Amino acid sequence: MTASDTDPLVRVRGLNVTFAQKRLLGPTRSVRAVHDIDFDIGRGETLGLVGESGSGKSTTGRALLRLVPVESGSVQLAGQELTKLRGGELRKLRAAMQMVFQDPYSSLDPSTTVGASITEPFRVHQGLSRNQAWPRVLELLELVGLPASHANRYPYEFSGGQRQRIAIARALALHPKLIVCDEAVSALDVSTQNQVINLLEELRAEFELSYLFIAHDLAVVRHIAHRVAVMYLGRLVEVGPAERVYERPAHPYTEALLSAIPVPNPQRAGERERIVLHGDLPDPADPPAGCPFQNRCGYAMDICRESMPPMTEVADGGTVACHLQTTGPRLAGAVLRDANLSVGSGQ
Amino acid sequence: MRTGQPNQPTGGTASELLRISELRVDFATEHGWANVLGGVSLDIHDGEIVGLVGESGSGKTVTGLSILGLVPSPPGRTSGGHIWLHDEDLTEVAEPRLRQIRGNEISMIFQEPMTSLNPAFTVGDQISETFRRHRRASRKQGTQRAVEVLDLVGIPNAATRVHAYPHEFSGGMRQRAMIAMALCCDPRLIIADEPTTALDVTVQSQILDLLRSMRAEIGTGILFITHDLGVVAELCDRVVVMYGGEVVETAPVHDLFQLPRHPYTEGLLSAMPQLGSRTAKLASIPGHTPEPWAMPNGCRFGPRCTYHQESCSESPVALESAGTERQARCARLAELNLRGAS
Amino acid sequence: MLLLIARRLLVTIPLLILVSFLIYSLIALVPGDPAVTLAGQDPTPEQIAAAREELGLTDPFIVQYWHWLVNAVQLDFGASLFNSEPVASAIAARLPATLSLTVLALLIAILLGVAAGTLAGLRPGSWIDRVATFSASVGVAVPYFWVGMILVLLFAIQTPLFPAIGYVPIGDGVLTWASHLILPATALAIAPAAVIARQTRAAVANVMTEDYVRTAEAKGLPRSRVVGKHALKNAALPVVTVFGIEANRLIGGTVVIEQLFAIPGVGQLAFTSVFSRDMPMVQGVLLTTAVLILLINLLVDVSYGYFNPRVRQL
Amino acid sequence: MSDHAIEHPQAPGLRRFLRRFRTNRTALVAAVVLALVTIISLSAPLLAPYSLHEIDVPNRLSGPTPEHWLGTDSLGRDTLSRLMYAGQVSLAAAGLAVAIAIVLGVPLGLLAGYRGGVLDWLLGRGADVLMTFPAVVLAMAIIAATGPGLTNAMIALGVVYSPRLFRVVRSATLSVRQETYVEASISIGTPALSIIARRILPNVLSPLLVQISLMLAAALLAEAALSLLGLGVVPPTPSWGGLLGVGFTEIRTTPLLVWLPGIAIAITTLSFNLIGDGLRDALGRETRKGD
Repeated sequence: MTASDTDPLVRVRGLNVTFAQKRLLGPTRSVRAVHDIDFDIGRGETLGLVGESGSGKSTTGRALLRLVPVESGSVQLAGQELTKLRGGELRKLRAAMQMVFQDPYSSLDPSTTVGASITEPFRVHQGLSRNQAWPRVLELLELVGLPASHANRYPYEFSGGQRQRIAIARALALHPKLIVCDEAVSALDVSTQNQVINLLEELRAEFELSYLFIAHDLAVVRHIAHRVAVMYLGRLVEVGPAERVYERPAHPYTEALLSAIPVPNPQRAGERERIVLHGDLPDPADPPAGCPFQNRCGYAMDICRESMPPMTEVADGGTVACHLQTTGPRLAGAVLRDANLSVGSGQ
Repeated sequence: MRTGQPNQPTGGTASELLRISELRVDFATEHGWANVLGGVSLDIHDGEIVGLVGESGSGKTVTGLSILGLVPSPPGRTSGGHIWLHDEDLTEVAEPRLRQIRGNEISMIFQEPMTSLNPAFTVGDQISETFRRHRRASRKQGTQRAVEVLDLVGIPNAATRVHAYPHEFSGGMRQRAMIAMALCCDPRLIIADEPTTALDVTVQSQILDLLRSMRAEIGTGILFITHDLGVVAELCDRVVVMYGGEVVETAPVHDLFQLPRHPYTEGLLSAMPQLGSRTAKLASIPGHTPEPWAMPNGCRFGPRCTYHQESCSESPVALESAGTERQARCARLAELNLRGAS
Repeated sequence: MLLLIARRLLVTIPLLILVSFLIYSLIALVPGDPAVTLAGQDPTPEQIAAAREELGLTDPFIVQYWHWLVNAVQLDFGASLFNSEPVASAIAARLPATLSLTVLALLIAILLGVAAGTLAGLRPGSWIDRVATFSASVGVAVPYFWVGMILVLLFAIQTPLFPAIGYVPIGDGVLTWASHLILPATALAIAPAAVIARQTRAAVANVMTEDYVRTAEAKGLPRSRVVGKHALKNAALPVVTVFGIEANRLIGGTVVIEQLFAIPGVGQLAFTSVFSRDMPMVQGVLLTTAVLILLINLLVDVSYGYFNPRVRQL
Repeated sequence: MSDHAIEHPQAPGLRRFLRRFRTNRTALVAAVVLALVTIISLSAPLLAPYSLHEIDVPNRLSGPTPEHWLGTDSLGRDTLSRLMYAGQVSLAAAGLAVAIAIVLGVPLGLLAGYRGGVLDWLLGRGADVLMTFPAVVLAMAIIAATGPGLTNAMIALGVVYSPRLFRVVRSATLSVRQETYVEASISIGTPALSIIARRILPNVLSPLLVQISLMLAAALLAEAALSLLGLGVVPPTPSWGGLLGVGFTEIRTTPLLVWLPGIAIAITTLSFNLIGDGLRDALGRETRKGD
């Protein structure tokens, strides 16, 4: 991790994003997709953002880039407030932040060659014509490991992994400081996934990039992230150094998520203890009172149903929002879990 | 809430349920006939969970669909081989008999619970329909059975949920409903084609739990098609690894992970993301899976193989015995010492 | 379901009001001063003013519209400028003929179109498909009024099977009624049948590749049930949509067809009133047409609720 | 791919489109037929054996003769010549109507689809209102108010058709707008107008062209219907619909006068429709290639 500056590159405080679902009859439903989120991303750092589908992680990434309207809160990139920018200023700033999307099949315009797609940032921000930008397009393709001769091909001529490389090339064009990778590898086969992750890692080192790496696959995040943030129902429940979060999760939800990951070793898979969460993610429009995880949590206490736990420091790094860390006993493992077993065990 | 689940090998009663031998399937493409399955052989025993693993394009889904004669034709055609359900060859039986077997003796669960249920009918109707068809049951009995199986797969308030439409279910519940549908006629074999790939990990672990308990309670055999070796490690008794339309290795799950005998298996194992640590560089298998119309000569994995020799590309490699209960398709089987999972 | 109908009605009524405003606004397009026209030959300014007063033209436009609307809601659309016949009764007298023609034509179109389209869609690329697709292409392209003329030529003049012109109310015998309508209804039905066939073909072919059809196959259902239940109900949605559009166009076609076959219907009334620029009559006919079409659209929307349960709760 | 191609970026899309359209034999034949019809109609003054109003009284309603290959009408005018001149009028009229529909419908559709909001809502309701009426009926009503005449009729028709293009463009825009590649362009910082021109329009073009082609066919039919009723062209100017109307009065004696203009209309509309289908196939997306 490099921290040449003491200030983080990205500083998010109190971020809220609300979507309104208009209906013809009856009241408008509003869903708070992102709820009071704080986090930082250092220079050259990768922050992994994990959670289940519907947890708001993708919306968070889009809100950083102002691709969805921010309801309230502050997002700063290198000290500059983004939420107040308008029109041309916003567009200018977008050169410094780029995004790589999940679906390698729809993130490239099917009606245009990939070379032309990569030209777009040069055209928009540097006013280059296609011919002027072309040498740099070819350079970029080679940088991401594709032959320059492929520039005149159409997206449908590439495999998923190759398309994702093209998307990365386009994102790199203007030397951004931050790249938001939104499930950038989840549509790929494991082996291809690893190649793309390796590429991202090399590029980060070479260009001092920062990543917000959004993924639902915790094992993949483990390989790329320096720090990890866990989201549940629009809220951040835990943030911390990857090492600590994976070894000693402080939030019951993180613990459950980790235990749900299949272990690729039948020996250890058999030995390990698994926590099976019951029920589904609640309706985001109608979250439970108190802690959002309370109705699926094996440790839930009375206070959890009454108030949202505040973010508190975890002893060995990071923060967590859980009453166990403030009023209750620390989440230490077996003792407490066994005590609760009688409450929820249905198996 | 939590389960410590060893993979119980189904000892003793292991009688053969399904045997596929030398199954060949071709697809018509713009490049002519392409060989998608090049002689696939595998067997499943009663109450056994067999994992069928491979990357996209390896032919694992086509294998699953072939068993029930569901490979779309055109463009597909079966050009050889047999599928024995006990002493009946499914490649030979007439369509009406096949329709008796589907959903009754062998049923199937698909990858996308969102699109695999018909949005225009209630979940209960779709389950009871299967039961009515195979058991000549009344509408009332069908609904009753639907409630029973929905309850069995852990859908709360099954008696009311039976009247809900698929869009009123979450992704995980829909997959449960699909499993309920597959179970409603007590099949001997369930073919599950990537049933958890579209789901979140927490939901995935619920579904895996469910499948395990179904096997324990009902004794159904399961052919579990997946690309995720982690899931295989958690669920399966035996593994069949496919590459380029061929079985390249088959072994009991512990043996496969401990000591792979085919370089492709080794590659897959080393590419598995590990929770352990943030490694410097992730392993990957170079190159791409071959297109079915451009299969390499000799060993189909040859061009991507680190142990490749010229002799590998000369003639097709046979699937050979590689120890007790296991086989591998590698010309250098005897000399290679491959690395297992950490 | 009831909620859905209520909701659709709530959308339809404002639309109908907007439509009526458009209809009334057509008056503004009429060149010249209607008061001058009404006041007769070489009017004095006083006569014109009196005529203006009589026509209510001194009020602002929106007030004039309001008066017209209030009357229209009570089925009073004024009287013909030419023979002073009340517009409402003129329309009422001609509605049965037009409705008979329209309903018969739509029936032919839907039966023909759905049957051909389903057969073709189940076997894309087969000879049935190619014949059906080609016929549909021709069917969409041939002018319906020309088809009408040719039908008259072939089946009324050269081989006199059916009467060439005229209309007999259904009360005078179903057979004579039908024999008078069969040629015009067929002429009207050809194009919609072709469009419905194409859409059905596409929808069926598309639905047959859906995952849930594969699920239905994997359950061991007989083919008839896979197609008849699982495929067709889902394929119906786009078909119902084009049905709405085609019904609209077919109603437009009655104007020409009624003229050709001398059927005393609303279409013929529309033609004569347009030709003589009888604006109250034109407005009445337009409003009737609009109500008819909005009713069809309402039915189409409500049928969505049957075919697609998701619509019911939106 | 040659090195030459590497050094110079290619104009995207067009070549691929031409390659795919060329392989569609039906559409190609239709395009040739349409071109022939258009050329013959436009060169009527050069090709037609008789002038438009030349009357051959002794040979009224003659049927095919060496002098009049396709016979004459009730005034003794040469049918072949009149069909050729009528083609000019009919094609121009259809073109005018569709041009008006494009000018009104396309920009508003792009705007409504891209911007959404109140504007979209208002335009949508306006389209609803216009689309409540059958096109011919509303056009007739406008003619009732403004008076008959081909130009009036076609302006009316263009206005009446514009909501259809509006809807097609709007809904295509809406769906393209949600594509990730548009979001990618936004995240690059590309200005909205540039996104509409370079990302949305090319991807909206295929449904639009298809619709325009089908609409030309529909406009031709509508013009014929209106002229047949005497609300479009004013005699003695011929259009195919007008000829059909006149021919119908002679159907018992000279059915040829009904067959010929009808066939002319049918062939032309069929060509437009088949070209539309061909465009739909040629402009459709390439199928995805598996990993």
